[in-house]
Amino acid sequence: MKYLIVDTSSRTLLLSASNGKGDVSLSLKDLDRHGAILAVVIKQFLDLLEISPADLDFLGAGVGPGSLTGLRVGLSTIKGISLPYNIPVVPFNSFDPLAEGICFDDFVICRKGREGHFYWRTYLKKRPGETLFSSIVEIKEKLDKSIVVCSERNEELVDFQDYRTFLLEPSPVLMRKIVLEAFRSGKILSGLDLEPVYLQKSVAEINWDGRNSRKT
Amino acid sequence: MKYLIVDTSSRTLLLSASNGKGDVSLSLKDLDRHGAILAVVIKQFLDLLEISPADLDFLGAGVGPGSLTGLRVGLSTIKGISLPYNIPVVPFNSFDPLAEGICFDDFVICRKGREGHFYWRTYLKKRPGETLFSSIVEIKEKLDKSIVVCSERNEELVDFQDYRTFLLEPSPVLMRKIVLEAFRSGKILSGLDLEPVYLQKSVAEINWDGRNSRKT
Amino acid sequence: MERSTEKIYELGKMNIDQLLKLAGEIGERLCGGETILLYGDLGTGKTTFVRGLARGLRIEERLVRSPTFNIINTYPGRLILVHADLYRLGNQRELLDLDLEDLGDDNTVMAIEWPEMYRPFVELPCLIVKLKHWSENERVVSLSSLDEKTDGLLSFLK
Amino acid sequence: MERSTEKIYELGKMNIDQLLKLAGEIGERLCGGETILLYGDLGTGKTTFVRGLARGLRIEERLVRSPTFNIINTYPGRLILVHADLYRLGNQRELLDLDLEDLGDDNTVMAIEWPEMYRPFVELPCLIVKLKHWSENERVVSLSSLDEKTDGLLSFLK
Amino acid sequence: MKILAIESSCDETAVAIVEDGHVLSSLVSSQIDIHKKYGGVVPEIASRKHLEIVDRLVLQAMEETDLTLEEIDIFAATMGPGLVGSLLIGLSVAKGLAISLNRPFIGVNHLYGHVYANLISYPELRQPFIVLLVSGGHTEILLMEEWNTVEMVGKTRDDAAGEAFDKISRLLGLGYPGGPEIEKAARGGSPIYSFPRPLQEKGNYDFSFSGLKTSVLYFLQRNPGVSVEDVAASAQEAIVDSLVTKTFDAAQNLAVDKIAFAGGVAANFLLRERAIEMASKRGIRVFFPPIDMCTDNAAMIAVAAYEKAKRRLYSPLSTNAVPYLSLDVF
Amino acid sequence: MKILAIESSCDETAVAIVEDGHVLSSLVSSQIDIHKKYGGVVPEIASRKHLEIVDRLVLQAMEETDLTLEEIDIFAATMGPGLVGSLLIGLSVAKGLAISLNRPFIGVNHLYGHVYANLISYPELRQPFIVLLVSGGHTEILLMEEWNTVEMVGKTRDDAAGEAFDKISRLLGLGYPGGPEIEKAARGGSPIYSFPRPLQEKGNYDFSFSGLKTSVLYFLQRNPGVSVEDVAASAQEAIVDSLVTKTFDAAQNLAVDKIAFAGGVAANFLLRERAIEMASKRGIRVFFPPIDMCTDNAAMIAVAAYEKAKRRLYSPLSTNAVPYLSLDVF
Ligand SMILES: Nc1ncnc2c1ncn2[C@@H]1O[C@H](COP(=O)(O)OP(=O)(O)OP(=O)(O)O)[C@@H](O)[C@H]1O
Ligand SMILES: Nc1ncnc2c1ncn2[C@@H]1O[C@H](COP(=O)(O)OP(=O)(O)OP(=O)(O)O)[C@@H](O)[C@H]1O
Ligand SMILES: Nc1ncnc2c1ncn2[C@@H]1O[C@H](COP(=O)(O)OP(=O)(O)O)[C@@H](O)[C@H]1O
Ligand SMILES: Nc1ncnc2c1ncn2[C@@H]1O[C@H](COP(=O)(O)OP(=O)(O)O)[C@@H](O)[C@H]1O
Ligand SMILES: [Mg+2]
Ligand SMILES: [Mg+2]
Ligand SMILES: [Zn+2]
Ligand SMILES: [Zn+2]
Repeated sequence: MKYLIVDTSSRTLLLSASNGKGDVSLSLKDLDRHGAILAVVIKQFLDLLEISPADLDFLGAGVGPGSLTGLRVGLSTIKGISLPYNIPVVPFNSFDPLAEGICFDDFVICRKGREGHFYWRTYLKKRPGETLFSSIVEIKEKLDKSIVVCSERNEELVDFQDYRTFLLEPSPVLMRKIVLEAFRSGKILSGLDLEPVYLQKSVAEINWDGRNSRKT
Repeated sequence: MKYLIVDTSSRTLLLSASNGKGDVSLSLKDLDRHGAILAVVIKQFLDLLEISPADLDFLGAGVGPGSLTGLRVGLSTIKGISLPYNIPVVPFNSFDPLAEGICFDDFVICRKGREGHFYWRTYLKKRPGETLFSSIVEIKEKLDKSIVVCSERNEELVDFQDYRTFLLEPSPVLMRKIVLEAFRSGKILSGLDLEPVYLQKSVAEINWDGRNSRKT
Repeated sequence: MERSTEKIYELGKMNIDQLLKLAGEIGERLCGGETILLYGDLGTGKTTFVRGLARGLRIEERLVRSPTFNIINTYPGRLILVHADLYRLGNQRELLDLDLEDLGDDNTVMAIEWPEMYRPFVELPCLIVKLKHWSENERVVSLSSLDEKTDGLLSFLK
Repeated sequence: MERSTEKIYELGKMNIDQLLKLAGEIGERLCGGETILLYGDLGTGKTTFVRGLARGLRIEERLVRSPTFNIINTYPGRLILVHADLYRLGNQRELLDLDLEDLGDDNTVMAIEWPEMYRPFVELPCLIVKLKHWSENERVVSLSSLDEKTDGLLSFLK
Repeated sequence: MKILAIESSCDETAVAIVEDGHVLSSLVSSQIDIHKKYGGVVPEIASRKHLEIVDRLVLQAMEETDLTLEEIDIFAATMGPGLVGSLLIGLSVAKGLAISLNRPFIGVNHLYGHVYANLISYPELRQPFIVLLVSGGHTEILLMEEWNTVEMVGKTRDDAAGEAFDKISRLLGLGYPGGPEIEKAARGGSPIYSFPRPLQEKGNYDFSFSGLKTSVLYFLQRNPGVSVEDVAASAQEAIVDSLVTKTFDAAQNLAVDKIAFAGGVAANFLLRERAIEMASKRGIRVFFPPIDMCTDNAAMIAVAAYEKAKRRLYSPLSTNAVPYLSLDVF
Repeated sequence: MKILAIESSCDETAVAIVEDGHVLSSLVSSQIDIHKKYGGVVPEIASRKHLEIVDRLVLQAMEETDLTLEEIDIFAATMGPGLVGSLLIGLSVAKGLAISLNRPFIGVNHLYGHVYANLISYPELRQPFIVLLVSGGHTEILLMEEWNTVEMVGKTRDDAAGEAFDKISRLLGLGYPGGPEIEKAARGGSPIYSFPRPLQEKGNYDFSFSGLKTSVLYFLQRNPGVSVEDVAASAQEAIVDSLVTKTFDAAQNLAVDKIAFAGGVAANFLLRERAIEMASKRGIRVFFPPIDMCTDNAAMIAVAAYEKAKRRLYSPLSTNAVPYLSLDVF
């Protein structure tokens, strides 16, 4: 099975690829330049693994939630690679690989969005709930104190000091695992239909409208 | 802290590097050409992280046990990088990063050497024993049935079906962790003194002598 | 942002020369690391004020242009003046992408037009300039220093 | 290696022409995928035997040279003949590095001099050639087929 | 040589295929309708629309030209200036295509794209020539002596000409983008008011449009019932007059006999009219890109990329979006 | 241009620094003593020793030349043919140095190294010339017409000349490597026995040495008490006679008036003597590398690398060890 999977939803770029024999698992943390780096590492590893893109069985792409700019770089690069050969794409929620590495029964994954706001998703008995975007106050109202709060960054856990917390390590290996499972169960779509999880949407518009009325 | 760490002792090449801000964790599994690949990925990631080798605070190198050819590629590349600026090297037993990922109390890590032989090391209450090279028969004589046998490859665990077994995933993140600890406690040496764990030594010589007497 | 000692100076109506002189005096006193937020409607003179700052910083005045389209202009001088205009930014994500904080250091002064969105991220020392239309050639000006350092800049007003 | 049906053919003394003819006959019957292990002391004619195989495989005979130094020579013909000499190899690690198995497929025949070290890795179909010195121009030859396929190669001997 | 280029620096997603400088297809999927209701570009919404549409637009260009992506030799995209979130989409898709098909990638400076748009209609146009680059972010008189370098002869000291159109349009309660809105309104009015044309000293080729903006504001305050059409016509007159006079003066002074226009404002009809008039008076040749090549489009990006491609100047895959890319870098 | 080269293809670890073709330092740390007791090269032990010594040897070369590694412009290493485990050590150290100092890396074909060893003593030597390459693995008459290509004129059909020396030395109960051992023994004896010199037809430039090996074996069996020295002298005579006759015939036939010798066997004194005799007889110039540049060394690798470096032909960092590298690839 030949594939290429990326997740660019956070400050840790994850990449996994295989040529059917060997594979690569890469995580690039805090390099801050997905736009400059992603295409470079994709090309490097396709070359290193001697994969010709036409032979790819599928592509995988994390669709967020997370940094919209990061996601757009990832998704538009994957769209470009997919287009010439119509390579199917497996989209996945970027929290799922993180959840895969957690062994608590009930937990919530949080990832910082705009100031004071988080993307979050609860996993009860390992079953994921809805992915949401809320202010920290709102989240705390809804979260039982018994739940374990998981995040990739210590700075973000600070906001949840009144909970049990757990620091996640994003893993390209777990990402591959969940994408392979999704591919096997046929969860694919055309690159044309790939889009990020838009949760800030309403916020952006409210935000704009607010400013707009202020200006005129 | 700027560093570059590699382990080439197995069929999974591990690399970890940091420029003090961001970092990379790479595992390349079954690409089978450490000799062709290692220098390429080192160069790629030093460039990507914009690390100038002269600025490296230290290098890290897995010294085995494992494939001698693989180790030689890794160690001689590290020697070459270290030499011009006398960059200190942190050597580490290639089993230690593997052990770091295991949560059993008592376990043994096994890695295949020549036909029918394994490198192995027991960890009782997480404390490592001596690293050895023995035939599988010999190993089984010495191992209590209560111990968990851990290895990176399923094919190798097959030889230990009468034990509880555990499949390891070599992790560049755990490798970095143990090397950072070692560096902080001052476990460094000069690149000139870097050498692999030689356990097959006697076997090689016995082997040769046997063939030699057969020929003449 | 910790508001330690906000002090407000209502300066009343000013013509363009007074405004430029005021900005120039402040520009001369800047010592690096300060942020200046410029509030005011279209054409109230935010960019003009920045031109005055530039004068005080010994920056060639002709370099100062409206950053509305570019979002950020940077001018070298006695200190580096980073001139931003967040008018066209739609959301915070875009703002964060600019890495404004990364552009600032001890040798840099930041002047930001349409700074509403940036407010939560601003660090001290920080000076706020508010401009209001009064007549074709006059604007009502108020300054607020949010800390002792920027208040020091305004000592000449007392 | 599973030894299904080892059959041994003691062919006694042979001169070089007979040896080359024998090897040539076998070479003609090879159909790809076979391994031939050549045992025998210095100068017993292992490389010479391979030259005979080459003839049967329609390989230009002049290509066949001692691989003692190179360790592996490869000759193209009706099938590809991979000619190895493990004389200089010190240990199994070095042997494994050669990836001999990777070189072999259905269009390939492997002929290996000094194959002692390779024995544990050899796969069927496999033919063993043993050569012993007898006189300057004669060698004692024995063949063993380890399986039905290579035994078929030797049908002309019966 | 076939080049497929993507332009997504601001509010239009555009894709074009150009063969050896000849446009085979140029598609622009304008997002202006979406932005209109906000009175400006909303970057967040812009990027989102770019991402939704860009690959479908590529497919449409392929269909239109009856080519397959495998027949494309080079993939290009605008790398700046522009909004990061928008630029990144075109850049990333182009890089992805380049990787997938193992072709070179070329990043293009949007401003050089505007300049080279002139080559589409006038492939014979050769350096040296003067360029008046007038767009939302730029108002510059440039001397282009080499294929990849321009020297600045004059520029705006504050607001760009397009910015002036946009801001005045806003003051007049007209829509976005301001240029076409004001042009349309002006047709129904007369330039009976005289707004300032600053920096008129001889030998000064700089512009200033911020005074115009406030002039209009206070004029409107003082004359509440005034005809929007007349004010629009007068403001347009002021802008165009400044642009044309200074550009021709500069050309004459530098003894250059060709002037090419570039950028969104070059679509302005009054500007063209006045330039052509002046050209025949002063014995200077003027070049205008086709109207649809003045505002943002991808054909101009492809044509500019072709200039680089001919010289094998490919860009690394590490090429990033540069929001405030200057004229120093082609 | 200063090149540091590492050679570790077989049993010697060698490091040299060469400036513009001029040898500044050439160190060889022979492992032969270790291998002697095994009667051949033990690859496992060879690689181990290479790894232990290679970087210290680099430091020694730096000390000897009073240079720092930062003053080296290019790092080179033998990439094949040879033993993988040994080759990889020199290659990897050279690549590591190149990475560390951000310099180009060049991989060199060991055999071209032997050929170019002649340029060390004769920088004026220009193509075309004939090369007799005689080493443990090679016995070839080559026509070198271009700097980076050779055409094969003749070659051994079975064992290489060096292999013949080694195997006969073994039959005689002498040590390893066989060449010098036989040469030494031969000095105490006379070539009174005539061993076969096959393929003597005119126009045939191929060699065969496997018959010699068995001839000696059976001769020893038939004559148990015979003088080892006499047999050694006779075998050497047979080998050298074949080599010299055929090489000169080939040169004459191809109308080339220069013959360069290369490879370990070119150190053989009898070969040199006979070649010089024949050269003056036939009006052909002969070139021999210095004795210590005949057997494996790194100076010849650096000199060969210099030929590539002059043409900026650097090697990628992905250059791997190629155990059976042919003459097709410089
Ligand atoms: N007293 C005054 N103070 C400031 N500007 C004045 C004054 N009187 C007249 N002006 C004019 O008003 C204009 C102010 O424009 P400027 O571009 O500086 O405003 P701005 O606040 O930056 O606008 P925008 O919202 O478009 O960025 C200039 O042309 C300036 O000459
Ligand atoms: N009956 C024979 N069979 C094989 N070889 C013979 C015979 N009679 C004479 N010879 C000669 O013996 C020599 C055998 O050498 P060859 O190189 O083939 O042996 P080898 O077993 O490959 O030796 P090595 O151990 O050096 O690889 C050849 O020169 C060949 O001509
Ligand atoms: N017909 C026109 N007359 C005057 N200005 C125009 C006209 N059409 C577009 N513009 C202006 O050009 C600017 C857009 O220029 P363009 O070159 O398309 O974009 P950018 O500046 O984003 O590169 C806007 O400010 C717009 O108002
Ligand atoms: N003086 C000599 N006379 C004849 N042969 C020699 C002499 N010295 C070395 N040799 C032979 O040369 C071969 C080594 O050649 P060399 O070129 O050093 O190595 P390689 O073949 O490994 O490249 C050995 O076979 C050795 O016996
Ligand atoms: Mg302004
Ligand atoms: Mg042989
Ligand atoms: Zn434009
Ligand atoms: Zn050699």
